[in-house]
Amino acid sequence: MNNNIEPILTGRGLVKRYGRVTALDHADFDLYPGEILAVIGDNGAGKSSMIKAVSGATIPDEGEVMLEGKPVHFTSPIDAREAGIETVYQNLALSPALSIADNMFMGREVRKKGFLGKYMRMLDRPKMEQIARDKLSELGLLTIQNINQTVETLSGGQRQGVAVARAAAFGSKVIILDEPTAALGVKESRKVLELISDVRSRGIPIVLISHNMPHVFEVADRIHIHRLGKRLCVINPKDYSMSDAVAFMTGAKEPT
Amino acid sequence: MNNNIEPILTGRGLVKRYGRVTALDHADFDLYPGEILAVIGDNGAGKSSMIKAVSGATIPDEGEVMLEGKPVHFTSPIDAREAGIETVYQNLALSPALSIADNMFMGREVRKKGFLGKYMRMLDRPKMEQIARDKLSELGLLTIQNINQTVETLSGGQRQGVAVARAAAFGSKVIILDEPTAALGVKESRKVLELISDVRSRGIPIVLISHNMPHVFEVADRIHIHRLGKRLCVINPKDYSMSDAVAFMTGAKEPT
Amino acid sequence: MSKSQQDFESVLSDSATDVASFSQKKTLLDKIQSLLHANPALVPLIVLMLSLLVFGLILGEKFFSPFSLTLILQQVAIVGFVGAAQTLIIITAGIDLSVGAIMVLSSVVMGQFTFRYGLPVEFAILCGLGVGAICGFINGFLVAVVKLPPFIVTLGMWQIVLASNFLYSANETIRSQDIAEKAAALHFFGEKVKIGGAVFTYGVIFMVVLVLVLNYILNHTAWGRHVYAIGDDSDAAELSGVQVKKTLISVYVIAGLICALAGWVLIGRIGSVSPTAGQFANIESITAVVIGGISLFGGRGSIMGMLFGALIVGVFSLGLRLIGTDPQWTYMLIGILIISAVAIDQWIRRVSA
Amino acid sequence: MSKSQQDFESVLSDSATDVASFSQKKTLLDKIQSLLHANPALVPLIVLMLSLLVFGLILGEKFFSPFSLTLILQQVAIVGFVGAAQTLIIITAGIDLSVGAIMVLSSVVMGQFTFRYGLPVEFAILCGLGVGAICGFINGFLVAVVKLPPFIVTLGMWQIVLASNFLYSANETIRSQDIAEKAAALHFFGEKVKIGGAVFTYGVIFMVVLVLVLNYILNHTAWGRHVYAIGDDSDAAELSGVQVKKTLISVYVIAGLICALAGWVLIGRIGSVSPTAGQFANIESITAVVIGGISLFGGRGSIMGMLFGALIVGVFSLGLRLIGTDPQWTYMLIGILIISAVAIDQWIRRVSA
Amino acid sequence: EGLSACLITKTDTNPFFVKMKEGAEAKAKEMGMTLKSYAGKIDGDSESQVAAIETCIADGAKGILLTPSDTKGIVPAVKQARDAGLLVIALDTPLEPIDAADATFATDNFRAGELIGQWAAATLGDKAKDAKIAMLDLAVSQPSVGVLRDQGFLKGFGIDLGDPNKWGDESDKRIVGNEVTAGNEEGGRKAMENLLAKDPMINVVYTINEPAAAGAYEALKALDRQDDVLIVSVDGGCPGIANVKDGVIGATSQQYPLLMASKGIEAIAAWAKDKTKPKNTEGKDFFDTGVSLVTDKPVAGVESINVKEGTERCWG
Ligand SMILES: Nc1ncnc2c1ncn2[C@@H]1O[C@H](COP(=O)(O)OP(=O)(O)OP(=O)(O)O)[C@@H](O)[C@H]1O
Ligand SMILES: Nc1ncnc2c1ncn2[C@@H]1O[C@H](COP(=O)(O)OP(=O)(O)OP(=O)(O)O)[C@@H](O)[C@H]1O
Ligand SMILES: O[C@@H]1[C@H](O)[C@H](O)CO[C@H]1O
Ligand SMILES: [Mg+2]
Ligand SMILES: [Mg+2]
Repeated sequence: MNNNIEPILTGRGLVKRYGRVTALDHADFDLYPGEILAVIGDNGAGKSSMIKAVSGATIPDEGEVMLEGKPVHFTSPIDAREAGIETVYQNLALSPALSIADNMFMGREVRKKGFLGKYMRMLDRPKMEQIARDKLSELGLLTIQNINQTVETLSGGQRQGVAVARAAAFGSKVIILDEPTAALGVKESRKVLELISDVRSRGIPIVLISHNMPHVFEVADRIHIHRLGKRLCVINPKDYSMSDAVAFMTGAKEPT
Repeated sequence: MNNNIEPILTGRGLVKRYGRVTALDHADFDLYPGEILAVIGDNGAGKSSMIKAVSGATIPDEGEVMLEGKPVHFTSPIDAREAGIETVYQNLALSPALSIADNMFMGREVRKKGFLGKYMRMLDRPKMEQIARDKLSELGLLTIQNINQTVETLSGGQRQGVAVARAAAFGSKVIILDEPTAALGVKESRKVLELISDVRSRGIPIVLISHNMPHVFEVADRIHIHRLGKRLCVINPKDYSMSDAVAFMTGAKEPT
Repeated sequence: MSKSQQDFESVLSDSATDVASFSQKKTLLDKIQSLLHANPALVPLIVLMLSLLVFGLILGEKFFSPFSLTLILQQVAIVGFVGAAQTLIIITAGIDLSVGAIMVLSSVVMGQFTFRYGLPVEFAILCGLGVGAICGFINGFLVAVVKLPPFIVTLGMWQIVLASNFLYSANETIRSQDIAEKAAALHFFGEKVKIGGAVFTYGVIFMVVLVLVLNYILNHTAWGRHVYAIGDDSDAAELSGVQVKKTLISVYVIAGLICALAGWVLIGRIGSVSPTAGQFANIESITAVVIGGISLFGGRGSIMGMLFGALIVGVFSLGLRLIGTDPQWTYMLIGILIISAVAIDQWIRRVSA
Repeated sequence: MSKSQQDFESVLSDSATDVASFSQKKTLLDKIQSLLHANPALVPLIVLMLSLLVFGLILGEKFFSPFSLTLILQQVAIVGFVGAAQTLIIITAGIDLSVGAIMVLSSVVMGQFTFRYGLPVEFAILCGLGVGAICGFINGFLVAVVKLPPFIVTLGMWQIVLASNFLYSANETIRSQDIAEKAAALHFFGEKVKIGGAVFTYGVIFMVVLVLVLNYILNHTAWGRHVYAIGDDSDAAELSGVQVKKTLISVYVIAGLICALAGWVLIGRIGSVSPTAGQFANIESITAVVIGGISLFGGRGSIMGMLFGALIVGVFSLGLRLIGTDPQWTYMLIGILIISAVAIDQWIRRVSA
Repeated sequence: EGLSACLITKTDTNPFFVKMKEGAEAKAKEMGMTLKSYAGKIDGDSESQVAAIETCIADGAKGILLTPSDTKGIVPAVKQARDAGLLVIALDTPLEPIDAADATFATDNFRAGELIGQWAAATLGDKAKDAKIAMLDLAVSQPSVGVLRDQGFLKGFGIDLGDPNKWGDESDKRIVGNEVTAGNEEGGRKAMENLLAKDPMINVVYTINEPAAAGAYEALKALDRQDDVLIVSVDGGCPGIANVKDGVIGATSQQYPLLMASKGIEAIAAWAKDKTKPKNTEGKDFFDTGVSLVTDKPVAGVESINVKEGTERCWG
């Protein structure tokens, strides 16, 4: 879509090596405002590595990341978050022994007003719990009985929901989801897809990594095809079939 | 299928509680010779718990497991393996720091012939490596350069392949696969589905847990629908549509 | 933007919303189990009360006197301090074998800076605290930045700091009387408040206050939650926005500082500055932490538990001494207590809240 | 059985088969790194050679004599034994703080059974070995079956076994002269083979043989591979068919047995049976393991590395003693060595083989 | 001319041994010898001492001065050294048997205890018969120094010893209890506290050495009992004598580690020259380096020196 407007998040010539493996080999990346960009590719193609490089979870060996046209140098996920980029990593990144509320506000805790908050740095638990409850019920994904339940007591699907809800609640500029439905059932996957559409309708662009072609073709505005550590091409799902996409990403066909 | 012949693996009234959660609530289970039985259900429905109970990975609180009509009491996965049941668990169960060959033969190592093997209990490394190589190339799933590579150096898809190959290589009576394609790409998933058909054509029945309805309807002979800790119904994919299956498993419709 | 969803999903709008059933029957044991699960410091508290009771019954007034009971507090004060430092580290899934060495080196620095170089005692104390913080920083740097396992880092630092201590102090003890005369501030934590037969030293009072403050910080501030999150899963914490390196280093620095404070308190307790003190502080503090129900895997447990754990050991030690058993029986009992404590803890964990 | 696959998959038959590219440029450093990665015992071996060389250059003949070099072996024999036990446990991702206590209790049992009860010395030795195995079994049972953390189990057992040792022995040393006279078998491992100036005790020879045998077992038998697999990921090992409980218990029992053997060797080395011996065996064995490049997280490392690690410490200790430095400098150096060893190890690990 | 000797102490952290080492070094320098010093990690660490003896043999030393941690256990290593032609002299703590060493230069530890026992009994006078005595010993392993001083004290005080080879088996009601201190301040304080909890009316405290005495004093001070309790000790280190002066310790038996060390060095030099071995003190099976009771409150019938004199002769 809109090729005449500026991309919001850009990666250029990203390189990342792990020992002798080159996970990213001069990869490029562009996300435009308001769009859902799907990223697809074989296992080990380097999708997660790219996402980590643009969200500060790893520092690329080479290459440049730009947010709204300005170069940024994230050295931790916190930097990226502060810049408005929220990521749900493939491995979730929740602390099992902490409560749902604690997890949702990790790193951006809300303090009490006045003396207690300012000098005693006391957390405003009731407020955080209230917000967490609102966000989760807004999401409709969860039938969680107690917001103070520890995450380890949740099922895989529920955990996934908490992670997605956290990103949706706090992402102001970009939301990145790395295989958010991989372990989910049919019903739960559907909820996540609905959530993605919701978020996009709030005007926030989303990056969705997925191996599920029907899902990708259902929600994506553009599809970034990753192969052997780099961006092979970007296609419009209206112009190409799933077969084409799969053929490109597996090397069965060359994009023209 | 064949309702007049005896099931090969049966579970009756299986109960498993974790603290206050009842993961299995008097679940039943039947696998018939030569068939592919798909098990579907929401996240947390108790599919993995059931599989663990019939394969010795957990001991059910109540209920009975029968293999070829005879009650069995597996107290560890080893018991089940010795009885010919191979399982690929949802969390893979490979040892990252050990080699592919070591992993494939874990717990059933081959010893050298003669004195060295008998009294020195020396492993026959070359032989195990040879077999592992054969199995993996038979599978065609892997382009592994070195059979002595450690598993931690493999991508997620490659690891999945090793686990499936191990089960396929050694399963003599039953092979159970718990979401073998969840993290796999399109190409890799296809390889696994092909492998499943291959194995079945050797006459070995397979249990396949999956959230991917098209896959399930493609390969399954019967579909076991699990809901709220028990078997809700078993359907024949030829008689029902995917919509029906999804409606049953999510509680949108009652099976008749 | 509803493009075609796969058709089998159309039925989802009717799907049920009930969740997996929970079995309702709860035996008394189940209830106890979940109560204890929710309050990790409760078990050590109960054990503490029981042991007080038992020794009280056996020994009567000799044990159940204000004097004896506050004596236990005094004997436990140092372990309480060092145990507080140890707790912070263990909650991050670390372990600190160098706590005792840091404590002693700090106390030696406080003493020698005053007596060898004639510096003002307040400044010498600050230097001692600084040395503790620096040792903590080195530990923290090696753990958080170089990413070495805490066990090994602190095993190495233990030897290094202890050797520095002996080399620097030249094994000289500074006498209590000289301190009282020229540098009374070093004895500050030895000052006492008497209420009837009960004797509270400032060291004891300060130790209890420190534990309460840390308890507040760990539970009611963002930093505290981050410390738990790091111990729980440090990669997850990093990805969800915790500044893992900074927080970890701060934990080790604070722990070093607390050990240095313990060094100051130590001077108050033994009167003199002795480079040979505190040899078992690492094992004793780990013991208190473990008996207090804090998980060595990190992320779980309450610092109050550590205090109760230290007190349990104190009660047993004094109680058994008063009964007059061979001190070896005390060690054996503490060994059994350690194993039982985790066994009980393990049982409690088995509940899903 | 090809029912309809989703149509977009039809193209897969043409898909490429190449794998992710590997960057080909390899610096010399990269090569060294991967060489060391493939041979975990190489680093400690190199450090050992270098330290021998350096001390040889400084001290000349005094150090580089057959007598001195074999003396190092003798001084390292006990640590080598206990370190072998420690290695087995650490490879399973455990740790054993009770090794020294088990060693001493076993030696005391061997001595007291002979002298106090007048049992035949061979039988007493068997009893001593039995006691070691039983202690190991208790550790193993608590770790494998009750599923308590090894650190805590062995921390508790350390205290329990040591206290039993003192209570049972009544702190009595059995004198060397008495042993030589009435129970010479207890001195078996102290017997010497002299070749020129070189002095090998049976204990030294046996220690080297034990390490070689264990090295074989760990690398070339199924049991050995299972031990590594358990340390790597014990849940995975269980699910892939390793009898985790049995194997773990067997590891602890064998470790206990080796410690008991070490107790026998200890009698040969120090001549007498002393209940206060071996106080530092746990720390020293862990140090040897760590310097030997064995991961405290389990699953990685070679028992040969442990032997080199122990020898490195032995070389440094003797070398520095011969130079006449203050012993505290030795401790400091060992501390630095420990931290450096893991730092190097960490660097080597960073390569993907 | 290139003669070398070894000094092996129990630890290198106890001031007693630190001073002993300084004395030996000074004497060695004076005589043109090189001295290398070794020590155990803690009191009771015999293996380090064995390793040190072996090092001395490898080093070609002429002789070894040893304060053994494990008096019976180390005998084989000593024998090995003597077989290799080294002169081995036990300092401070005799080996068991005492003739396992070529010579022993030590305080008569039993006598040291006896002096403070007699002084305490005489100071209490009539009250001695219902004294309440705390015994602060060294270690549960009952090393010979500790037993000798403890039993000497009890004998001097007029208490029946039971087996004189071990402490703790006495039945006299005046003894409140025995506690161990590891010979340092921390242990001294805790041991004293435990005994005070047992019986707050304790009025005589025997301590194994002066650091333990200093710790005990702190415990008494916490109860404001410091002025009505008699503390006696052994050592005569300068901080200890200062404590006698300050009234912390009532009396202490002073020993002379520097003398032990310098005599030892001289003996090794003599041995290296012409294989002469040192002689024992008349009527004793060791060379007695002497002991003096130091107190400013002398009592009739017990010979003592005052603090001033004690300070002149103190060692660190
Ligand atoms: N931390 C790491 N250490 C070593 N190698 C890594 C690491 N992370 C990724 N790799 C390697 O980099 C390559 C790309 O991995 P990446 O996870 O980015 O792939 P992906 O496209 O996300 O695959 P998938 O679809 O399986 O998630 C793989 O070969 C992988 O093994
Ligand atoms: N080890 C365990 N401890 C506590 N609860 C558990 C454990 N294993 C499973 N459960 C709980 O049992 C229920 C059933 O889990 P199970 O893993 O069998 O579901 P599933 O059908 O396999 O789900 P999914 O599709 O997400 O894999 C869940 O509520 C889960 O949280
Ligand atoms: O004689 C010495 C000193 O008294 C020292 O204080 C403790 O150890 C003893 O051996
Ligand atoms: Mg990925
Ligand atoms: Mg499952």
